Amino acid sequence: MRYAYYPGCSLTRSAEPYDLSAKAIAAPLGLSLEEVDDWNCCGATEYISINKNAAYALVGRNLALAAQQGVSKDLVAPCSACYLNLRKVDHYMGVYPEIRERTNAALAAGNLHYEPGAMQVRHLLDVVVEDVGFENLKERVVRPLDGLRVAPYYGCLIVRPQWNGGRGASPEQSGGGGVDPEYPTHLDRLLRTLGAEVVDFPLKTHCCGGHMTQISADTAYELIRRLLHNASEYEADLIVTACPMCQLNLDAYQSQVNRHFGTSFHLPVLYFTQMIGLAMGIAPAELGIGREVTPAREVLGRIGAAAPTAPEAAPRRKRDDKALPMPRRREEA
Amino acid sequence: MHGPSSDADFLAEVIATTPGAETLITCLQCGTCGGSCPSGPDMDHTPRHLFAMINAGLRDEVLRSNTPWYCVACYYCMARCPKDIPITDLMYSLKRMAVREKLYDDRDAPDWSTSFIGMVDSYGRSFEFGLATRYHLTHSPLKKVGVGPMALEMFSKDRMALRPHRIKGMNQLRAILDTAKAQEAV
Amino acid sequence: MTERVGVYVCHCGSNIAGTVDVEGLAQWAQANLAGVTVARDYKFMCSSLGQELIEQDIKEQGLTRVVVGACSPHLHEKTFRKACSNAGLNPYLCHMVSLREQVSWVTSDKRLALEKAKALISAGVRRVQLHEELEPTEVPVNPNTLVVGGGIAGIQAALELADAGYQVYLVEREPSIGGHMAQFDKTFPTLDCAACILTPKMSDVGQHPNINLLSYSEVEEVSGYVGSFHVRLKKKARYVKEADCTGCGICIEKCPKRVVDDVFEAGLGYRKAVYRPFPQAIPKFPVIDRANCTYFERGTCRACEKFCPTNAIDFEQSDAFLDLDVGNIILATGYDLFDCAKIPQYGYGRLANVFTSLEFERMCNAAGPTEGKVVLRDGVTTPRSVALIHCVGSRDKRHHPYCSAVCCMSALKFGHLVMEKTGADVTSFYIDMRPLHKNYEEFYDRLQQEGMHFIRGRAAEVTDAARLPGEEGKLIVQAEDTLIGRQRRVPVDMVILLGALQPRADARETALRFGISCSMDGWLTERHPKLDPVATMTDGIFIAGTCQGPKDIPDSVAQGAAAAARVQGMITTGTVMIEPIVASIDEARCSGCRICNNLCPFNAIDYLEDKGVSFINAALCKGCGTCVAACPAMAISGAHFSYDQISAELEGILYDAVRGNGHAVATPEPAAAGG
Amino acid sequence: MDETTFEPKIVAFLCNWCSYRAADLAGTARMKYRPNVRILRVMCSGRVDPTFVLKAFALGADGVMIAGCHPGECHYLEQNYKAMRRYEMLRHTLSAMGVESDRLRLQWASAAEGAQLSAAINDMVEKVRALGPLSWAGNWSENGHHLEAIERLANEHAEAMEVSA
Repeated sequence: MRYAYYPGCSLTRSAEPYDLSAKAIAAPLGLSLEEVDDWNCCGATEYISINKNAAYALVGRNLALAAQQGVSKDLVAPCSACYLNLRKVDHYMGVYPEIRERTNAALAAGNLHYEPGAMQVRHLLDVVVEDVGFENLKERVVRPLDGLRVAPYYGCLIVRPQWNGGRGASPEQSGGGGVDPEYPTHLDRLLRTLGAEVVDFPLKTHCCGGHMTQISADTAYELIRRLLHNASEYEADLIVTACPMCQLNLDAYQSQVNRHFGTSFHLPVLYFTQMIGLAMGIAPAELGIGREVTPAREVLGRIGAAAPTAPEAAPRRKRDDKALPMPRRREEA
Repeated sequence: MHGPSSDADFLAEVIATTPGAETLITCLQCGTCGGSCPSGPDMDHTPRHLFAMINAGLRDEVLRSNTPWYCVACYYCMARCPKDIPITDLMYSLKRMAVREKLYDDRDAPDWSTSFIGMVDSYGRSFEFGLATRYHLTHSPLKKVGVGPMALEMFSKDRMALRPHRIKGMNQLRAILDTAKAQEAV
Repeated sequence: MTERVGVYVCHCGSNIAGTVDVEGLAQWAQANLAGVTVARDYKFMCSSLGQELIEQDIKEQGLTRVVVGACSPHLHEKTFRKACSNAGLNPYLCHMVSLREQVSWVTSDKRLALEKAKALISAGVRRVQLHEELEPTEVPVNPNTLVVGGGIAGIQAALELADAGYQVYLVEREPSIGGHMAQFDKTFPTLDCAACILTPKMSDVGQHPNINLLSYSEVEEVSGYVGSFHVRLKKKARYVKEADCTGCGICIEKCPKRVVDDVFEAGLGYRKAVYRPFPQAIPKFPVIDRANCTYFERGTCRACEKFCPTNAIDFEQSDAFLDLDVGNIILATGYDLFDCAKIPQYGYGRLANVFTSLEFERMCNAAGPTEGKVVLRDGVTTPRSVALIHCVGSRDKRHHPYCSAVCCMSALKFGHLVMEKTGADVTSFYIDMRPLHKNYEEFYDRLQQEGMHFIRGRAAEVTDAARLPGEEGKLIVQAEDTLIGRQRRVPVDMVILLGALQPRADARETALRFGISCSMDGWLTERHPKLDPVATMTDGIFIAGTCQGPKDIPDSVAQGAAAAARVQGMITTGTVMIEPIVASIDEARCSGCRICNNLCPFNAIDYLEDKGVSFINAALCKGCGTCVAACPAMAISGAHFSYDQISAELEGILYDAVRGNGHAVATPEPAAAGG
Repeated sequence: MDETTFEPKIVAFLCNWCSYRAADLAGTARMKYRPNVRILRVMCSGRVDPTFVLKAFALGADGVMIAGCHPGECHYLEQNYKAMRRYEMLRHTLSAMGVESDRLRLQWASAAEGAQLSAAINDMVEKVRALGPLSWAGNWSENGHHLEAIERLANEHAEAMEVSA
């Protein structure tokens, strides 16, 4: 399957391993990611803070280019912030006529035009889950991640707000979008498919601090600490993410956080694409593994080794006659 | 707390500049936003409180509030608001209004955003190193001492570019952005 | 036209006069509308003086037709029709024009309002002159009543009627009556035990000579009309012969199959495959749950049969159908509890110690799964701290926009019970405290004095992710305390979610089956929100209890009694007038094409083979007029909505339209359309 | 009456059970809507004989609205489906006569939907205002003899009914 690919600024350098691993697994999984020619920055959370119309136009150019180059209707972004911005502008242009008109008026200055809905903006994780599917993925697994306890970390922007969810879950769960905005499970299921032991990570959709590392470090450090603390509470060996910003904050600032709080967390943070690559038997170097600031080598060494017996994540329940039945949980789609 | 600065049109103005914010007038004051906000403890007013202040027309106090600048854009408030108020977008609107009217006490956040935009406007891509230098050298470098090692790490792991990448269609992009900014001015 | 029409324009205080120049309108009508003998305006037409004004004119001015421009006919049509008949004029020669709901209340521009009012009045004047004298047909009212739903509202309604000496069929879909109230432990604000006040009423129902209790049964089909409805019931197979069963309960004892009881125990407890929802169940006969019975699954077991001392078990039993004739129907079908798992941030279904209000009711109930002990999901640990979360699914655009009305009081009740039974710390997270009725505010005050904590703020999330010291192993409720404008995290052992009351999952089908309407949400719609809360748009069908909207026990009981009183009124009157608004076929014109025959959903149209024409049974006709519009030969005429009457109304309503274009053309006439 | 702005005249046939009550609700809730719509009550949208619609246009109406209960919520169980079928047939016939499709509207409105009904009315008034006065005669003559049109209507009408039967 062909996809228009929008890597976004981070993946050109600070998150290059994400880009490398994505490309490394794409071919064997039958995905052809074709980069949008001459794409520009999505504006992150900054542009819209200063100038609304320009922020929409900035993203509009990328949508227009992708539509113009016509590789595919699907525009795939591996970066959650890019994904949100692309999707948001496409959505707002569709819903609010004045935004459609103003944005297209601006694009016209560059001889571009975008019809909302022309591109279907999707996150790379959604593409792997929905288009490749767990079955196909399972068949590609040659080196199951046995014995690895991973915390699936979704972050914010692939599940929220409502209109932003990927496909695959019931609208009621997400209030109209795709996946549950509070407790998604598709990354959990993906990692289980790879053979990893997945912890029921309560903070899976909590915030990594975003750009706060630059503006108010203390605020950011506390948010990062919460995640690291909770993940180690659940005795995870490493955290798996689908967002460059989450990876950067949790990985690169981990030592700062340890210094700041006098803690001693050592939790490598890898991208789900790297995990898939490993399970598919691709050489770690090809997946950019080793370029994380908090080294993962030692942890990855445990793959295949006997699984450490960890205490049950959920509060313990005595299995006797007195125990009350648990409510039926909604089936995982 | 109401003062001479009470501005009856403020609410309408905030709604007008925020897509889908008509629902703001139906705010229940339930505090789901304030309760969900990861950086809530650092805000001088919770989002809920800010909305009550907007409703009361406390323009000056609202635009001087640090609340929007502490928004991490996690969209939890928006996903949970029982009245479908686009809270995150409202925070962006308040930032823009504050910047336009130079009403903020702490310059860090606005300047960070402005530096970021500077990069995008001149290269079409963001450029972490340039950004870091441009921002941190002009800006409370002391705060960043601790970050030094981290930056080094990033270099050593080859995760920070030293030269920016300028996109081919820079002129096209400029034309687009200039037109859009002109719209804003109107 | 030789009719003498009287036009009466109501000021409705300033409701109409404030926007419409009522004097001007009356004068204009008098001066410009053909047939108008007298036109007046008056402050309140619906007042006795206003009505007398009409009666007087009819007598003195010899009026033969009356047009009243006032509020919606749905409010006062009856009033003015009565005024006419008082003065000896056939009530159907009176026509109402809605100047309030359709003009003054919805129009700001006074000039345009007057224009519109003129058009509506002129339409009325033209139409009314073609009205025919109609006589409502008087039909007898069958004194038997069907009550659907055996919750407290249905029980109350059934008992009121039965005690008054009338025969009642009480239909309940579950094996026992009692409804939600039977699941509760205590009732607010008096805290008397639900069972203690409910079970006596239940056994009254069971023993009452005038009540025919049909449990484990559902209404399949309803036909007929007010006074004589025909109802088809499905009596689901119990696999227990009620005639032989003594209700000793040995079968239940011996049944080896234990399953989670999702209905009565709200999923918190177990029951057997052959079961009785609770010990005081009425009727006492158990039911074999076919889906879970080992015998039905594998063809072996039959333990219940072996041990039954009276051989009452009958695996061969099958669903039975029952046909009833009743004069009136009371619907008391109740509510469902909101599915709390739809708000994932509260962790229901994931975090063991998050419970729903219904689960907690069962937990507090001495006859419940924990014998009334308040414990965590492990069944043994007593909580030291409990959080109550209000508005779960209520006041939330994503789920139910409305307030569920009872949750605040339930929360206070729960708070009291928790503290009484465990001495635990209780904190309520509320948006607005709404203790609305008699002695409710006092109960709130009492709980404050008893030491319950209140945080004004909708809980943002419930998590087991400890962050601060003291949070380990707890559930943490995070919310903004809006009264101090700060985020708070409250670690507790147990969380109770006060889920919204929502319409029954099958409320729409119910409404359709009984020919009544329901709101967008699915609450059954009353005839008038204030003045006629238990009647529906369909004569002879009444609603009571939570099927009409969220309400507490006192309100449900009041509605049950009110509905019963309405039915008694119908029965004692003995007959009911049926609107003569029905269709009839002119045999001379009918070509026997039979197009109309299958158009009628009430099968009111038969084809008379001998005459070769179709015929309409007036008793079955509900007067929708679809066949009238469909007849290519214009042989069917609809009383009060005839082709000529509606055409005249059209001409009147467009009296001021520019016909330069249209009028040149002969307007389509019946003959032309005949083809 | 000032002629500066064209004020279209729209006739609305409302069913007694849902849409007429929606209009009542709009009134009770004081929801202001354009006064251009003049309401005529029928027991059911199924009563609306296509010839009424034609007649309304012939009498100078610029637009006609037919409003009934939502499908599946008809007080007469299913008669609004008949209304729907007739509406489809009418639209097609009217367009044959050169009457713009925006001039005829079928609107579902439950008794609880006062807001939706008044919104629909405002929307229709503006659409028809934009179209200007119905130049029936003009369109009519261009389309040959009106009697033919009416016969065609009557026949299709009958067929439609048979389909439904």
